[in-house]
Amino acid sequence: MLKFLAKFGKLDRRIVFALLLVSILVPLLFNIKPRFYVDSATKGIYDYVDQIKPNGRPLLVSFDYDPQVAAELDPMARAVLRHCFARGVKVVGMSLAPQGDAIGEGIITQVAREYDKKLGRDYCYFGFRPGGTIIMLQLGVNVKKALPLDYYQTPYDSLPMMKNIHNYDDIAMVLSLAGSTYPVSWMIFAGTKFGVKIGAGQTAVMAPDNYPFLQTKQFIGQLGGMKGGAEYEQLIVDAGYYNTPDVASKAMGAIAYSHLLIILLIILGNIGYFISKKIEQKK
Amino acid sequence: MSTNIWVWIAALLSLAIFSYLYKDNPAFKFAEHLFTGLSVGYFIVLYWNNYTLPYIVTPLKNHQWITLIPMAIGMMYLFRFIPKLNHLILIPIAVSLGFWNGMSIPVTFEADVLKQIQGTMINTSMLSNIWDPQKGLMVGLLVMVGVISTITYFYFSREHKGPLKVTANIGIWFVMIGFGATFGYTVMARVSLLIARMQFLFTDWIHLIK
Amino acid sequence: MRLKIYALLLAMAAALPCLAAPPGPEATMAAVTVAPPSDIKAADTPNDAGNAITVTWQASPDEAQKLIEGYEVLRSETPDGEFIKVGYVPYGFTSFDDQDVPANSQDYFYQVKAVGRESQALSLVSVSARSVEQWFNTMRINALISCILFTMIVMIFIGRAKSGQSLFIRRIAGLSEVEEAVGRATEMGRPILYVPGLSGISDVATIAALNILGQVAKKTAEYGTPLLVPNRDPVVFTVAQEIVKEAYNEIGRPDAYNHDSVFYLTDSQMGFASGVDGIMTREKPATNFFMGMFWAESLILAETGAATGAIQIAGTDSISQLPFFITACDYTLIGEELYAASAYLSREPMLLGTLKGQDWSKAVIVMLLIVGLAISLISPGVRQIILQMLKVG
Amino acid sequence: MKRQIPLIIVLTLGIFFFIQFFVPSQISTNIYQTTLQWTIVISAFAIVLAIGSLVNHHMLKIKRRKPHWWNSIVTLVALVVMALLGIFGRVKGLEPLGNLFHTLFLYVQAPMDSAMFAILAFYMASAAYRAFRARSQEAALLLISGFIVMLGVIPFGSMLWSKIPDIAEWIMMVPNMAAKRGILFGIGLGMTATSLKIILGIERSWLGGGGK
Repeated sequence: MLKFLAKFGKLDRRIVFALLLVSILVPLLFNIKPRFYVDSATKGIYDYVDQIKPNGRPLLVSFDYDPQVAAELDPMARAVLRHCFARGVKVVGMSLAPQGDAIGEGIITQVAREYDKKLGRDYCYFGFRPGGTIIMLQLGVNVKKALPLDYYQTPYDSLPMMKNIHNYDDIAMVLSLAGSTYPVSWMIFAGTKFGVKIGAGQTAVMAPDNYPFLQTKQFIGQLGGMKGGAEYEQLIVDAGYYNTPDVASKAMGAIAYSHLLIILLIILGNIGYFISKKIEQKK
Repeated sequence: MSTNIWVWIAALLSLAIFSYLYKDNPAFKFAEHLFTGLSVGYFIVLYWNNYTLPYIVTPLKNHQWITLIPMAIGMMYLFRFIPKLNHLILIPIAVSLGFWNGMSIPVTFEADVLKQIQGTMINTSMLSNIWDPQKGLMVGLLVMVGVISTITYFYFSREHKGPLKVTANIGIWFVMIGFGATFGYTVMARVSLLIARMQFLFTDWIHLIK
Repeated sequence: MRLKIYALLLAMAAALPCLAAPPGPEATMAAVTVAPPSDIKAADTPNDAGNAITVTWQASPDEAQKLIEGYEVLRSETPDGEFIKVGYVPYGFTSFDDQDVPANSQDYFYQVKAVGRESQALSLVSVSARSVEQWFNTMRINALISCILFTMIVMIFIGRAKSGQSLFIRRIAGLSEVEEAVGRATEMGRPILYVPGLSGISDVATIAALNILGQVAKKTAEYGTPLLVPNRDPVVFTVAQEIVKEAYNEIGRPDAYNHDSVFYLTDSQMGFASGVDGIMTREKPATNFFMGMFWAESLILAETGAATGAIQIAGTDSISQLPFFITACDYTLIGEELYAASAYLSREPMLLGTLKGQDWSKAVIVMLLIVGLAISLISPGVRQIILQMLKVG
Repeated sequence: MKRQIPLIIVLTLGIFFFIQFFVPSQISTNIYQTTLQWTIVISAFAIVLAIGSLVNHHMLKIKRRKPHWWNSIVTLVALVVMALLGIFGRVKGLEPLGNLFHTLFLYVQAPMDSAMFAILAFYMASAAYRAFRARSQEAALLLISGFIVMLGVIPFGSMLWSKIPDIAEWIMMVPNMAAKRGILFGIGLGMTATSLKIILGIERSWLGGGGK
């Protein structure tokens, strides 16, 4: 018996891999959804977006992420855009990540269609702008310089909603969605330098880094990973801005069970470890 | 089953990558090399469209000859191939080093040091509600202890013994708690990505998930 | 200023419900003409390149009755000349930055028009204002002072180091193992893998990583151990190649330097990870160094390395990735330790001097925190003063 | 001399752009903007070296018939094809090439990218299983906080005990944040010092030879 338990101390990594796969596939295939609760960082963004004046200063959404993290960030992007469009808040979209270019276009047009919003009047999309921090800084000096042409090669001046938008003072908030440190750069180069409100949408891995900045209010809020997305979906559904929960909420089932598995593995691992230590001591 | 050949290619390549989890194998080797090649090709295109064209070709077309200066500096990279002038490669390097280091000093100092000192200071609202688990005075003090002890861990120019040893250890405890939390919090992110791949394989490729 | 506006914004948010309320007595009042905003002030916008004038005013008294929709800001070159509209702000705001005025050129006069539902009301003309470019951003005075202080502290200790004063540095786990790690690789006849992070040269962490690479390369040159340095950033790649080559020259083994040992892999993060995975499983390096800036790929690299049984020494200032290096690597340099590494390895007095300077600055910070704590417990007033001192633009 | 010029450049540029941060005036902002653009132009040339090194690296493998040399052919072919498709795909009349470029990206490169990233989930599990052992005081703390947070993000946590999510968030917000802030201070100072050392020419390993 003890010897058997001791084995759990040293499972082959491949077995661990296999178990994880099962723990994810089963809930996905049988579609199990749990309930979850909203944390304050998510609420921070939601509440701020919820008080932006309709048809007032636009929200700048920067799709600073690559396909590999799209799974986590797409849902939150959709949720926030739905929130804005449902409330009649204008949106300016752009991307600092080369591969974010197409991602942003896909999402923003899809959601805009849901609420039949007009390009150029209710929202704009400028696509990928090379230079990262360079662009963040230019936006503070001259938005038109930083975004001369939109994604569809329309010149800045022929976009009705962009007139009277000169710099960060004319933007309600910058929401940077990224799997990297882009939001922090936004915070430093746009927030610290020009004093615009910054919101972060981060992969769950990056999110914890930003707690210091959340507490100092350098970020007004943050959406962390699939959970953040799911929470925002829940919020807009509860508020009646959107009808049904989306992909993020679905994925939470698989997430729950895989976590459970890892927790069990850790427990078993420690049991095994201590038993084998005892056995050695006997010898 | 999908009838789109491209979906099949995507699926098989994904599996080739996953196969590495079992062990290194020809399929993975192929995928890996294909991946490297394609991604470099892709980035050549990106650099071409987003750097070379707008920042070099267009200005020159518009007779903005000033662009020749950075070009000349950039060219010096290519002296790598001329042994006699090899050392000139240090000049473009020096330019980027000088620029980035210069501008990073005040910005870093402001964001990583000053702002953080402000954030660590006890604020008056804390005095009103002492035991609040989020922003009470006690929490403020705890954060203060954590921050200070962590800082002492990074004290290099003195042997960690005596009181310094104690504080440094407390610091490490905070650090470990922090890291554990981050790790635990991150599992979700990674699993989410795997879920997305599974959704692709079992929705777009083999239609199993509705 | 901005704070004030924000406060007003919040006030508006709070006021929104009454907006929604059914038309009460106000509705009838709406017929009467609204009162204009009062006390119009125009002045150069501070701390800018001098192409803006800030106009401020006292809100029209009718705003309270929700009769005002917003304010039009008008500009003229003469007090009695023709005023043209230069901007509009919704009610709740009492200031506007006129962004398109030439710097240091001429005086302008402003009027603010309160726009009501049915009527409008024009204010008196402001005193003249001229936009001037500033040569110092007063919001940043604190940053400047603290940077200078820090530089001075560092300089003092560099000076001391120059004068030959010996400086102690505590043992840093991971760096003290570099020597033996290289030795081990040599005995096993296996190469050493050094990844200088995935970020560009603009990242100070990368620069630190390159400094360490210089030291490691010298050791591999001495032992004649093959070195593999895959790169993701083109500029970093060229620098890394220089550093390694020079290190071999300095040790006097230019013959041992293999031009192909420092190479560019790909710019794609995951492409890079898969490539390095391949190298680790096929070349079987005895020691892996992961130094500099890393993102998600950190655990991919570290776990593969752990599976191949290599000794792994990591170091990064990316707080989000440290946990993974800690769990999967034998030694991990945490944050500042990465920046201390090149001093630690080279033992160059001047580098050690800067390290001493950093330590003293840390001491200052700790002092500041403790004093700040003590004071804010005694009197919040003084605390405000301290926060002012720390205020940043 | 060979070393002096770069050092002077670093010193002057470094000091200039340090000061620039504090000077909002017209010309200072203009100079700033131009230099930003220049750095882009300059780095564009390093890319030539990088690509050169990559091609050379694989050419050698093929020439010397190193093990798995045929894979190098795959890399080179993929590189050339992708680059040509992308660049000529923009030319009028050659749009089909452009479309193929996008298809290759979407169905060949992107999937491998995401798959590679998804592998992380498995590594998280194995790493947690291997490293989360109460071997020492520190390891135990790592284990416990990780454990609680993992419980906190999933509903089972609150089923077990309604307080767990709050505790998890508290760990993230209080001790975790304290530690990160402490580390941040160190990083801030370390970065600034490193930048200083480079600007003042104390740290010269980038010049090679550690400045000697």
